[in-house]
Amino acid sequence: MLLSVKDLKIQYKTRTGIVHAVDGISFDVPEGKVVGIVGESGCGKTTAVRSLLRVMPPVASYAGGEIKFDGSDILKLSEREMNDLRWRDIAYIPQSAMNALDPVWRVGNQIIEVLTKRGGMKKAAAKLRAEELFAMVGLEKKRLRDYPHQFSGGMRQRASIALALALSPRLAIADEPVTALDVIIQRQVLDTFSRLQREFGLSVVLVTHDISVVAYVCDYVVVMYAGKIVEKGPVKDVLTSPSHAYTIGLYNAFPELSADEERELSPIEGGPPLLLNPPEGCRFRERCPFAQEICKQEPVEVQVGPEHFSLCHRAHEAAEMREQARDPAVWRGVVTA
Amino acid sequence: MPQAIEPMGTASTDQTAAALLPHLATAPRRSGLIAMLGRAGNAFWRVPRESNYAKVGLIIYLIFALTAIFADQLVHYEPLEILFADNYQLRRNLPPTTDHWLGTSYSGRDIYSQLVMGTRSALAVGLTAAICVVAIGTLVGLVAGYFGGWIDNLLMRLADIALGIPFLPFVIVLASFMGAAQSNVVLGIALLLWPNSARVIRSQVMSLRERAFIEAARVTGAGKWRILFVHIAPNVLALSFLYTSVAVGWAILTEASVSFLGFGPSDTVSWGYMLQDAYASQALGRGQYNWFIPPGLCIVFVVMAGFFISRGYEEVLFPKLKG
Amino acid sequence: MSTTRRQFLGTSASAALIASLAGVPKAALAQSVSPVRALTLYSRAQAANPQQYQAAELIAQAWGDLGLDVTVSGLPQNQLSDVVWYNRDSWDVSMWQMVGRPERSDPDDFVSNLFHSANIESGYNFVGYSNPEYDRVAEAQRLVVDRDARQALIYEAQDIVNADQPYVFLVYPTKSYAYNTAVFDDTTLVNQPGLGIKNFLSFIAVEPKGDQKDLIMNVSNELNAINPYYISGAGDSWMTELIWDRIMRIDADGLPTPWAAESVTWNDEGTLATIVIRDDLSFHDGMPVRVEDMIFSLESPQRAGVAPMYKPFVDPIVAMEKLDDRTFTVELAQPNAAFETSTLSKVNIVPEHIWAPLLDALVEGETAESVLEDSRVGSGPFKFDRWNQSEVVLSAIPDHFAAAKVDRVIMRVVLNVEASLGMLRSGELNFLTDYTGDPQLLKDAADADDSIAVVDVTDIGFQFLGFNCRRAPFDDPAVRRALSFAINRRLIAGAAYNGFGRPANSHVSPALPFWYNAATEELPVGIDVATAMLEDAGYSIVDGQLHYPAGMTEQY
Amino acid sequence: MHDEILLDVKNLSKSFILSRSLGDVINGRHPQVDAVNDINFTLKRGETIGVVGESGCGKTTLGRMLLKLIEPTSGSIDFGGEDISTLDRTDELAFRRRAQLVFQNPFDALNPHFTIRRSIYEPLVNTQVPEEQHDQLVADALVRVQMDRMLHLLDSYPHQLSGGQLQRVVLARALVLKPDFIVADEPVSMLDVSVRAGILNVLREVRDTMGLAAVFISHDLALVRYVCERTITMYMGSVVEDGPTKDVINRPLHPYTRALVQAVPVPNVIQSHEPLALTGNLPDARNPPPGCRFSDRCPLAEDICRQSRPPLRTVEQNRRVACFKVPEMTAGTA
Amino acid sequence: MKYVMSRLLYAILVLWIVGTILFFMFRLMPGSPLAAFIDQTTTLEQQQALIARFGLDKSLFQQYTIFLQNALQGDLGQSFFHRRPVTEVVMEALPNTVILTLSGLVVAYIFGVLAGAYLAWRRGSTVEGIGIPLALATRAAPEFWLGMVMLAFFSFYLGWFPAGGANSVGLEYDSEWTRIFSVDYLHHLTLPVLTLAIYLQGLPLLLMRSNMIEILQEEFITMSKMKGLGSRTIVLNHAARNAMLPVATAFALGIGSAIGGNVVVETIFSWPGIGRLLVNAVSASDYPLAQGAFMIITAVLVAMNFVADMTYHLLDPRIRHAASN
Repeated sequence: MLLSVKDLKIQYKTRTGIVHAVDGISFDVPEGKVVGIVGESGCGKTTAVRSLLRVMPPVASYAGGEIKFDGSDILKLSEREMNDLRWRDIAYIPQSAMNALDPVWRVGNQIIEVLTKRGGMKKAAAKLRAEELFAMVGLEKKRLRDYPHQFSGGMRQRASIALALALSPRLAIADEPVTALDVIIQRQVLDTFSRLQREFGLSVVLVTHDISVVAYVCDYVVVMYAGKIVEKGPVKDVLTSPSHAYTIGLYNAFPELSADEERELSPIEGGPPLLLNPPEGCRFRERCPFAQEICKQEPVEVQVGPEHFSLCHRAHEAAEMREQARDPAVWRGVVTA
Repeated sequence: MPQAIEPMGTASTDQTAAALLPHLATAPRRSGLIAMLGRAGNAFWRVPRESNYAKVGLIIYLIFALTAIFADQLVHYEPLEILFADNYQLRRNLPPTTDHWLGTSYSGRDIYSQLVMGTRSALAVGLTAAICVVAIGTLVGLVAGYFGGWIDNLLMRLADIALGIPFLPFVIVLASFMGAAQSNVVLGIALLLWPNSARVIRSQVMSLRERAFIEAARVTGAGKWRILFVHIAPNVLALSFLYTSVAVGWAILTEASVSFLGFGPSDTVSWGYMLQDAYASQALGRGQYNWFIPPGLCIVFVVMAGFFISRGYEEVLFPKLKG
Repeated sequence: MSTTRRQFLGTSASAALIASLAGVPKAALAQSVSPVRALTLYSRAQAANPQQYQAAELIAQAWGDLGLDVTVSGLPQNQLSDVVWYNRDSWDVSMWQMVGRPERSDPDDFVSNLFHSANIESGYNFVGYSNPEYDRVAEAQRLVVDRDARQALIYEAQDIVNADQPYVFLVYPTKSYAYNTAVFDDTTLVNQPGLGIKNFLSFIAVEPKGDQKDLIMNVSNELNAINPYYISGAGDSWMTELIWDRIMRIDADGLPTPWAAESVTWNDEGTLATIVIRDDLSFHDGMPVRVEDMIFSLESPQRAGVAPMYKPFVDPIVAMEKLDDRTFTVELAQPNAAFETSTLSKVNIVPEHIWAPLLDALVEGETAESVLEDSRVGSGPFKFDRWNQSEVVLSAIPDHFAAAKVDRVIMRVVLNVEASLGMLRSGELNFLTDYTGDPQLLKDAADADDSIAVVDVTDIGFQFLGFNCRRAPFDDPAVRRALSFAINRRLIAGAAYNGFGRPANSHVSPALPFWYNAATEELPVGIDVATAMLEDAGYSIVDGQLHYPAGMTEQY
Repeated sequence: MHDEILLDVKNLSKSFILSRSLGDVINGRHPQVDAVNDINFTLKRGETIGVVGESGCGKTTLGRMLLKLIEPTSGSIDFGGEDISTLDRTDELAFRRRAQLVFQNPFDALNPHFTIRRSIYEPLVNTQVPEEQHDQLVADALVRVQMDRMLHLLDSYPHQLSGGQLQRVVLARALVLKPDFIVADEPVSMLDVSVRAGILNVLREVRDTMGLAAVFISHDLALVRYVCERTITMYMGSVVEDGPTKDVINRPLHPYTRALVQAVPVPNVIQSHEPLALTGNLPDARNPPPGCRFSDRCPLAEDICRQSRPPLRTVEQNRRVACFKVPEMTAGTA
Repeated sequence: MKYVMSRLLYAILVLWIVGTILFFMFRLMPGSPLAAFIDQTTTLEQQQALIARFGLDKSLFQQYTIFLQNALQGDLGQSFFHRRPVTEVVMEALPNTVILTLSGLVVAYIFGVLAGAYLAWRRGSTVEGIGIPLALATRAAPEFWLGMVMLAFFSFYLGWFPAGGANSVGLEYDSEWTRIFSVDYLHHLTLPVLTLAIYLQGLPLLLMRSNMIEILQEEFITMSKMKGLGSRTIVLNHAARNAMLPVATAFALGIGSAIGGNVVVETIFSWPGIGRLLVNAVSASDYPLAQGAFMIITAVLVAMNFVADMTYHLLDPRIRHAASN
């Protein structure tokens, strides 16, 4: 296992109290595989993946757990060792490359900076390498001389991918890499990304809120809700037989181009709970049409298939729930608050 | 011309809607303006609670305001009265005593009384000038930012011109042209300082203008003046307030500088006047720190209080805004 | 006319007395008399002249006790001139000053000009004082060549002014000068009446003790020109005096004595002077000083529009004639007692070869005042070296007949009075020639530092308050006297001038001891005296406000 | 549903003039961008049209023009038989009452200084609806957007609400005037997936119950399919395809529409993805390719495509397309 | 480019308008314009002659057109007081002012930028708790008062520095350059520069600090951390470089506004600069000179506003490209 996260907890100190943004998550990333992390905004997925690089806002802190990368615990490394590991082993592809690239540096120079400062290359060699990288992601080399604002959104994401691949890392963390893009561009970037992932044998943690992106590029999926992992497993298993009410709900809320025309979409009413003071028991309970008395107790992870786990008290009834969930009426009127 | 809209809904929805009616009728429906003022008031009081800067600034202002209000009770002498000893000698250059807390000036005047009375003119000049500056700035910013086009062009070129005029020299020339009066200093400040707030408010308005809720107002039929003053203006009020608190400082500094250079009125005691008097009367050489340090410190405190307040409000209300 | 006035005043005064005896309440009386309007007392702005402003405030306070409502208004110089000097009819009372200049060491300038009725329209008599008796005396003293006879006339002029009080004289300022005793031998300094140690004679006589052979003095104003045809301010005239010689110069006793001339002799009528010039004089460019240069110097200002400032000085001349290479005559229309002081000691001797072409080249409307003549060639004991914005440097001419003992004279512009004092202390200045600050501080500095010596001198000029004698109630000498007597001059001297001024009551300063009439000093002073005088003149103070005698009303 | 034409768009164009660079001045160029280029279509009462295309294709500009928020450069828009460009203030108010907008970003669409209540009442005040009707109309609107159980939110301020709640408020505000027509500009793109469906369902319901005509702007065909009967595809300011949604999605005629359909990701691992039959990026709008604007990315492009612009032609009943290559394609797939 | 031209055009327009406003203001000032140098003894005819000489007998409009024509040729008239061409008088004072302002600004900005960056780095520390109020206090302190305190202490009390002027008495220099680069000049320059710098450093300090803090929170800085770049590289190459942009602009703007604001510092320290010239000219009603000095200050201000604009455009690629598009 290249990366193995165990019971990771991250807290935010705020004016009003401590927020448990990430509350004991565990997942693995096998060599050469793409693991998708899906969830609504604010569920802690970005915090979780940024913590893999030990880059967090000042108010955030680790509150437990371990992050094993290639056998060593990232949380125990010195800053120097960590810096050595960063980008050489774990690279990052940001959501908005517009903000992630230094606006006053030419894009090429930002790639060269990494190659020289971190990769120990000579400037001339770095330049050639940058051109190579640009070619790989489908950008013209003359674009190296441009500033980030001169790029279109798709080009910027491509540049970010080039930047991430500069030192041939083993793991890439991609945080919503195509969210801001139009469908066609999104698809093109994803295609490029997948191709390079395979070529490099890269392991990837890909954060997204879009199940279809997961379906398109991931091998494994981790579903997060309110700071916890509610379901995880191979993409095929999770998407064909979702075993947590939340996953089922997400699936039913998602409009599909090819699905049965008259099928009514079902929203999950309400919003995720405030992490400052989350409800006891299952955190999805208040929005869940299948919630029962037992759900007020803390759920435990249940294995529902090979490598497939669910954090639902009623995981064993998943097939039934999936059936019932097809009726939009089930989803209506859950929330009264 | 009010125009009625035909209700048209399905029977079932009508029923539910009818059930809502009493809730709508009984729910508190504060008039927009009061609600808005209430909200602005909340923000006003919220900031000092959240920011120490604002708190300190407001306390300093409060102290000076109280001093100005009760100045008559606080002073022992007329600030411009020339004081004599029994032997017809001036009570000049006295060190601080119980009778003259800060001593007396070269011309035999009580420095403490001048300092206290100076608070009045400082606040008067500061506040009137700041209000003029920000009122002009806000109005220009609103109009230029919202209407754009040639109006914007015209107003911004005016702003360029105003910014192209050296500020202090202009106020000096104006004071000597229109006569040495604090009102002329205020006029000079108002004429030249508005572009700063106008520019910021304009850009704020321009970004607000592109905001969806302004488009929403348009698409729901609001007229342009209504959009400008009901929808946009409240959003820049806090910014105006911010500029007011800074402008108070600039105005006081400017008045002091003008007075110091001898272009201020000689019949109104202000801190700048005191410093000018001290400088011209060689207080520096005489080492009369009791004379020229206190007025300077007062200026520093009042101006700094303005900076503190604006800083506090900026921190709390516009964390992203750059100074 | 004055008789009728006095009778009239007498009647109204007795009317008031009768009324009060009859038990008529004063308020009832007030109905028949009208109050004196509120007055504005003009002064220089406090910043520009704090002493004057303060004196004005003290006066306003004192007059308040007489029932006058007086506001002090401090104005910048130009605005004050505008109100008082150029619009002579519209003001009531104003502070003013007359400054001492070397040529004023003859009393003629003040005696003839200040109060002569011919000057009411646009001349020096801006207060509009008119007294035929005074005019007669003022004219007469000019024509009397005999000094004692002239002295009697000058005394009489002072008595008339003292009686009529067109001005409230306040003080003859005491000027303080300081120098560095470590640098200069103080026995060599010349103290001239009215001018003190800062004078031409001092500058050439003072002997340096050690290596510092530069005389470094200060001036507190910017200079605008150093031009022999122009007087712009105090500072540049000190320089012109050193660069350009004059036919005569004022000696230490205050009286003119031949300088560039070997002799100046007059005919018996006092209308023709024969002047023999020295033979050892040359201009700084090496050209000798000829009789022609002298005549040119006296004649050229007479030309229309050449030197407006010098024209009055040379106006008395009707003819000049060169007798030989060293002798020429100057003829006056009538005897002129002040001619030596204000003309022969005043007019700069300029090189004709430089200035004649320049004057010929003047175009219509231009004067010599505006000609920038950079070489500034004169024949004086110092020649001009350079002038940048902050200092003027002159260097001594060793072979001048009155060669200076110092090598250079440097005049430094120091606008800040505190800085000038600091520079004196630090030795950057060794001759404090222009000190406008607190004299006490200078004294303290001298006490603290052995090498600083201070010399005080009473000025020829004086500080005063002018009444606009054209306007009621100041057209009434009784009112002027009363208001004047209400002012305690000792208080003013002490409080406004910090004790550095001598109480004044005449337009001839005690700095000119021969001409000064000491009898004028006896003045009754006090609010009681003033109140009594006003009531005698028929005025009344009702409810704290001064009222005119019955029947008189304001026309303003 | 209805046959009456509500909206008739004729030759509608909008170009934005850009500031000139020095090069432009020297070459005498007046750079401009044709955001919308000669668009014609009609909208029947109660009909919902989806407008799809990538960002920058002009769909937002089109929507704003339909609501008289942007003045067209040329062409006309008739609404209920009247040209909306010539409305006076009274008529404009009447038009505003009938045509409303639902915004993309609910976090930005409400005045932060207004309470929710005030925002919902605001259109009634602005368009001078008699006051006695206000409560009734608001009640109706609240019911329609299923906010009748969230009355306590009325006195909150926007920052206190979640995105889904805000978008319902925005919908309520648009519906409170009981308009005949709304433009919904990407109404769910800023929302979390879990709440999107709620908004889409409201839109579907008001379409059905109020007989509302709508233009639904989106880049996501899946959403359009869920709400709209008819779909228009736009590319660089022009309509390239127009037809019933079902047909357009199942059998796209224009190669660009086809790429769009292919690009829509599927939340489904079973269904395989077709490779994308398209290359390159969007060309610079200031220098569009000559001929067919899509020619430089089109896998089918031939010389003619690069030389002249294909007109929008009716090729089947209810279907129009702007492509020279279409007849062959229809022959192939029909 | 078009932008540059239009800014330039506006700059000229501003100068023209300022000139016009000034012209009329000075002409309409109360008090005889000639009072400053007409001695009280001058006769009415002499006054008339002077009035004619300065063209004051012509109609306002004629005077105005003459003024404009001359101004276009760089002739700002004759100073009443100095009786020399205004341009000459002003140009003599200008180098002193420019040197004072530039030195003050450079000192202030070097200090301010470093201190600002340091405070940003030490965010939340005690240093910051003291540093920021102190910076605000120096900005709130009137320049002339700072100068007074400096004078009282360093000059009058300690006697370390001269009390005023630009050069010691009687020294002669071969050229303006040797004068300016003399130790003596530096000695005189120190206190005014220090005063100016203390007053001016607050702006760059606060600006730098807030920019740095904002930039340090930017995603691209986080990215740099993720790249494993050293904190020095991050702060210097990325944060500081971005944060400097507005500071550089402020510097150029500062030259303009400080030259106008130097009036008081120059007065306090008797610095023979253009500000003091202006104050003296205004007090003396020497309006050709006051007008000239004002115009020159305006020209500098407008030019610096222009430079500031350009700097920003040159330094920030985002704006650079936006402008050319």
